[in-house]
Amino acid sequence: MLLAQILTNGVLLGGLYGLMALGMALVWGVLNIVNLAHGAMIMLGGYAVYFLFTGAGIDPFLALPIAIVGMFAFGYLLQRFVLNLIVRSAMLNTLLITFGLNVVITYLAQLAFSADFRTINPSYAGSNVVVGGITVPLVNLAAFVIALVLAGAVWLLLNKLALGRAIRATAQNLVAARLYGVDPRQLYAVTFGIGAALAGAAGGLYGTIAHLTPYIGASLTAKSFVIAIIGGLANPFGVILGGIFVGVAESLTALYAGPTYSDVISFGLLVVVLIVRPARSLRAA
Amino acid sequence: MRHSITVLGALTLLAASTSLASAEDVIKLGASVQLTGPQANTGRYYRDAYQLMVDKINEGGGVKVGDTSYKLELNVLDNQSDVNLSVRQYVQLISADKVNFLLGPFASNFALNDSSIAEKYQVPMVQGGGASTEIYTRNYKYIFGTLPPADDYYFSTIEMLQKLDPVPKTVALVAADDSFDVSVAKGTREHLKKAGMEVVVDQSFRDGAGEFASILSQIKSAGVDAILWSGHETDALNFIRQMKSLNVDPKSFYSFTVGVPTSDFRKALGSDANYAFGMTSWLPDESLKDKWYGDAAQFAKAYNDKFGYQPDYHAASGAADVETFVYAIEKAGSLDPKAVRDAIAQSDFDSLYAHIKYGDNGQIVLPQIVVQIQDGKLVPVYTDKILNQPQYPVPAWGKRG
Amino acid sequence: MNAAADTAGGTPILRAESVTKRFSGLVSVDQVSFEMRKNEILGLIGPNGAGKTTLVNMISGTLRPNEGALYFEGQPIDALAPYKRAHLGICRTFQVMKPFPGMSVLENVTVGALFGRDGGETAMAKARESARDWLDFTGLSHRIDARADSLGGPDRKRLEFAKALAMGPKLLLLDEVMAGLNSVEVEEVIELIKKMRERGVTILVIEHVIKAIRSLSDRVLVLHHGQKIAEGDPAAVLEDPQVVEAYLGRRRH
Amino acid sequence: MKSLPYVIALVVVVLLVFVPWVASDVMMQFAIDALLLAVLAQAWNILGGFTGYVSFGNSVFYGLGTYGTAIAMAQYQLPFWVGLVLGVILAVVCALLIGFPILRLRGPYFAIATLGLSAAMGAIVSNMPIAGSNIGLVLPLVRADTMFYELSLGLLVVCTLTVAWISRSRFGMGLVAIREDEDAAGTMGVNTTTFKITALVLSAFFTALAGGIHAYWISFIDPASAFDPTLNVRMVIMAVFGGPGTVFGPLVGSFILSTIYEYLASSISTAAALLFGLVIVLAVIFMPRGLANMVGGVRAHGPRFFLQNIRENRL
Repeated sequence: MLLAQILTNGVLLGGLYGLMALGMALVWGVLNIVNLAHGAMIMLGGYAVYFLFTGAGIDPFLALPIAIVGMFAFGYLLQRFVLNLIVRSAMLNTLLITFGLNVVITYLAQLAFSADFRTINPSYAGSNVVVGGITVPLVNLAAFVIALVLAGAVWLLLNKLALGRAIRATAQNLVAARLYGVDPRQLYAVTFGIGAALAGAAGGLYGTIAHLTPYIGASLTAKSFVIAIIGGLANPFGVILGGIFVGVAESLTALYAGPTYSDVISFGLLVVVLIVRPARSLRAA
Repeated sequence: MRHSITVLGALTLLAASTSLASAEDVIKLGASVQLTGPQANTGRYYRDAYQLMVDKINEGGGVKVGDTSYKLELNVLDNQSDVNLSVRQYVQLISADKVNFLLGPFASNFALNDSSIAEKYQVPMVQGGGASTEIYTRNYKYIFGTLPPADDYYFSTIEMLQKLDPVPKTVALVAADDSFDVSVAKGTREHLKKAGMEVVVDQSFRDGAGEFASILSQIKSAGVDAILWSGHETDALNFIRQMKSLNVDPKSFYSFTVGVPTSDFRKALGSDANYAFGMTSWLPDESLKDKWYGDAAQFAKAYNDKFGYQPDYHAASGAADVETFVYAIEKAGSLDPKAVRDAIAQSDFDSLYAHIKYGDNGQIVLPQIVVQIQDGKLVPVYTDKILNQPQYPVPAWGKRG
Repeated sequence: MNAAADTAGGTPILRAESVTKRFSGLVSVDQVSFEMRKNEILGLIGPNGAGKTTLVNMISGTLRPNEGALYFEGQPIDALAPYKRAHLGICRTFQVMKPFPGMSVLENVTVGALFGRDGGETAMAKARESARDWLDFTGLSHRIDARADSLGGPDRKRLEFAKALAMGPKLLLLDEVMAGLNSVEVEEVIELIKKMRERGVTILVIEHVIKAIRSLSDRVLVLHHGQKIAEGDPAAVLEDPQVVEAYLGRRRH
Repeated sequence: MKSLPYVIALVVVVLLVFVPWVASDVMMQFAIDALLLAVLAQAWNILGGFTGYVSFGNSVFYGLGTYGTAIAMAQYQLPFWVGLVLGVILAVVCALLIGFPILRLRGPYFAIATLGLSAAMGAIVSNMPIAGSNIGLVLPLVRADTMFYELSLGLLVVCTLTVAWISRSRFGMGLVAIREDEDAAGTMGVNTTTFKITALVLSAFFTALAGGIHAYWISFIDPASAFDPTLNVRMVIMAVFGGPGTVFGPLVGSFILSTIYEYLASSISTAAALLFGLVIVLAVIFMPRGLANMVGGVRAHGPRFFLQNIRENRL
């Protein structure tokens, strides 16, 4: 029973992890930008929902779409007017510039929101249902479902819409995008915007489950990075699956080896996965 | 390579800009505090408490050394929650800004590093931000502290539990893996053993991980009577939220080393904070008499009026650090670091924080006051006797109003 | 041709014994056996996807065969890493030209001289010297300081040759070096290959330009669907109906 | 003409040797920190700059150097130099052990694996009593900033000379060939495995020494500070800012960033982080190939160089 409970915890949490990583994987896969400010954007999304909830009294789950739109605009502008200036330079530069952006966003967030801890705490925040002896937190369940829905939406977008095909073509080849009659500058900005929007959604859900400070970004970036790698950059559901994998691995190590080892095990596992499956690049020749 | 010459130029500029001549009738206190970065939330208590206390003392005529009276001047730098930077800033405070004495940063690991600088330069540091025993076991002579030892944080709580009905028999001990919380856990284990309570779940977690579902599930399946938790505030926040969402109900009691006394914590959790036990070395109580503020309650009011948030023990401890210097300087009758250091060691006075008297190792010994959040209010329940009736046993999550 | 003289004696420089390579079920190279004699030019032809490049990859060591064995100067080489094969004197060009983009032309060729046969030249100065010589030889000395990725098509091929030659190869594997060149440039390359052979190098040429194969090769080997379907004198092989079928059959699409 | 930077460097080094006799304590404190950071950036450069393998695992070597010194000095009362040697041995052995498996990974896969190692190492050390577990180790306190300064300076000089040698050696050509195209390098006879591992070991060697010196100087270490991943990010940032794969780039890059950071932190204190972030953003936009490239570029093209960069790299 304990094991079942812990697996449930891991899977539910993993869904949210996957959503966090989804935006990063999309931006990375399509634009070849490893966005170190991704966690900071998750943080911004969290604050957006927080203020919509506490300030305007909008239910967090209704505030989520608003935050998504807002973060899309933010991401769009950031890519259009800043990141587009450097996208063709070395990949390390994307690390560098997004690191800088992370510092700037985090600082401005502290200025605007103060370092106070916040939680998005609607009346139903801690409620749960018990199914066959297993406690299922409702908000986590909702987050999990939303993660799946958004992953599905991204999948539909990429595979069924002309815009999505253009985005995928861009991932292969910049010139190809022009064949779809889309201005690549727009396309890049839209893609980054979608990445930011997904981060925003993840942030809003994260705030209802955990806590917000301007500084939560760094560790969330690291987590997203790992999951994006494990899940692969191509398929949205793969990323969610990667999140679940990490979530479950963390929960199980916390149970069997003690939580202090969870990093050792989850990263150790990751290293083993990477080495055993010496990825695509070795086939390049 | 031409650029390293520019660097040298910039360095000289830097050195020139930071070395200001010190005026004669001023005593400079210096501190490097977390004003930005992950620890800024608690760091601000120190900056604000130092400032408030210094202003008040200056209003009251400053510090008298022999016939001259000195004004206090405060120099607070922002270490951006970066330990290496804070070490450099303390060197800067001592050698370039020529401060006379040092106030501390927040957090044990900062205090551990920064106190080495105080010791190296033999400038007394009184700090109210680090409680880890390690700070005081190095035989340093120039470091004093106003937070009580980490090992004893749960002492009064366990004493209280034995007087309640029913007395908890099984306990889950959950502690972060940083030096402070490891000390707390170690001390708590011993106190529990003496009290005859059995630790059935003993888990440490990665500091800042924020993820407790596995531990909580274990606690739930072990069915413990009480949870004793030690860590940092954000983790405490997450722990409570996850307790609720996973329906984890210890039979009678759960308590946290941090968080419960701070207003920010109660604000973030709302009604979910109710029933949580915690501890503080200080409460804004009228019984704590003070030379400058009259008593702790008036200090708390002045603090809240000026900064817009409630002080907690961090702030009071910081204020007491400033007072320590004033008493010691006046007693030593000089600004000589060695003389003042010796006078600090002899400190024996009442402050808004507590009665200040340092042990041989430089650390103060204070009982922790057990507190509980009852209907959104912080209520002191126990020191060495019951102060207010605790809401005990704690009701299950499902049975709250 | 002096090929006949050399083929007469000694062990073959390269021998492939029933080499097979599969990619997730798909057979790319199927039971191919052949030999190369010292100093001959062997033309390797076949339609796209016939497994030519895979075969070259197995000889140069970037891929390992699933079955069969490869021998270089009588020694088995299948267990050797690519760099060790380079040290033995096996050297290749890539179908997609692969200069080191961030390096200058001279540096590119210097790498070849530094690491080629027998581990290459250890002294930087000497390696540079020999790199210059090879750039002269391939007619690229006017672009010596240019960044490799700034070169145009024909110059890139020259660079690729210079790199390969600087390694001091015994066996040179040329993977479609003429693709995308106009007929004048093709002529130049043919001359270059002939010059190399005069220096004692054994050469395997993968090529679609049949004219070039005809004028260069001592012998021709044809792959189709991974299998060897013909081998021998160029004129005879190129008229083999099976070859024409395979080749033209594909070409008609 | 080519030796000019080296002449200037020599003069600067000679001048720097005498800094402790004129500098204030604050400057010494800053200088030691900056020198050690420069060593870290330069050591990272050996692997990251030359082979293109972006390591986030150098903090592992730093931490091992730190702990080697601390364990020797705090637990066994051995002299400082023994500690340094112990730290170096630990780091080099670690580099050899992890090198074989993880250097088979390419690009981001390598980066993530190294990131994982540094996270894991911190957790492992926190559970080792000999390393002081989570609490850390306290080293004997000495007030010998001049010694620490000269040691750090010496280490930086040796490290930079090593990089200078690499940049003009067969070894270095092999490394760069690996960076530019690893498969092609292999078929051209570069023993890629040996070369990469040698680069990793060299990188580990210097990183561990810097860690050891820092440990004794700061006199207290714990897992969080020894295996700090942000330190690794800083190594990367400094090297990339200066110009990876060059001899002086990482050095100059780290000095300039350290100076800016320090200046901002001590003068305008609270907005320091903000400006630091902006500097990095602007630097990437206007000089994407690093400082080293900018120096040449501005000399050749004047201010147009910056616009040219934008034109080249924007969409």
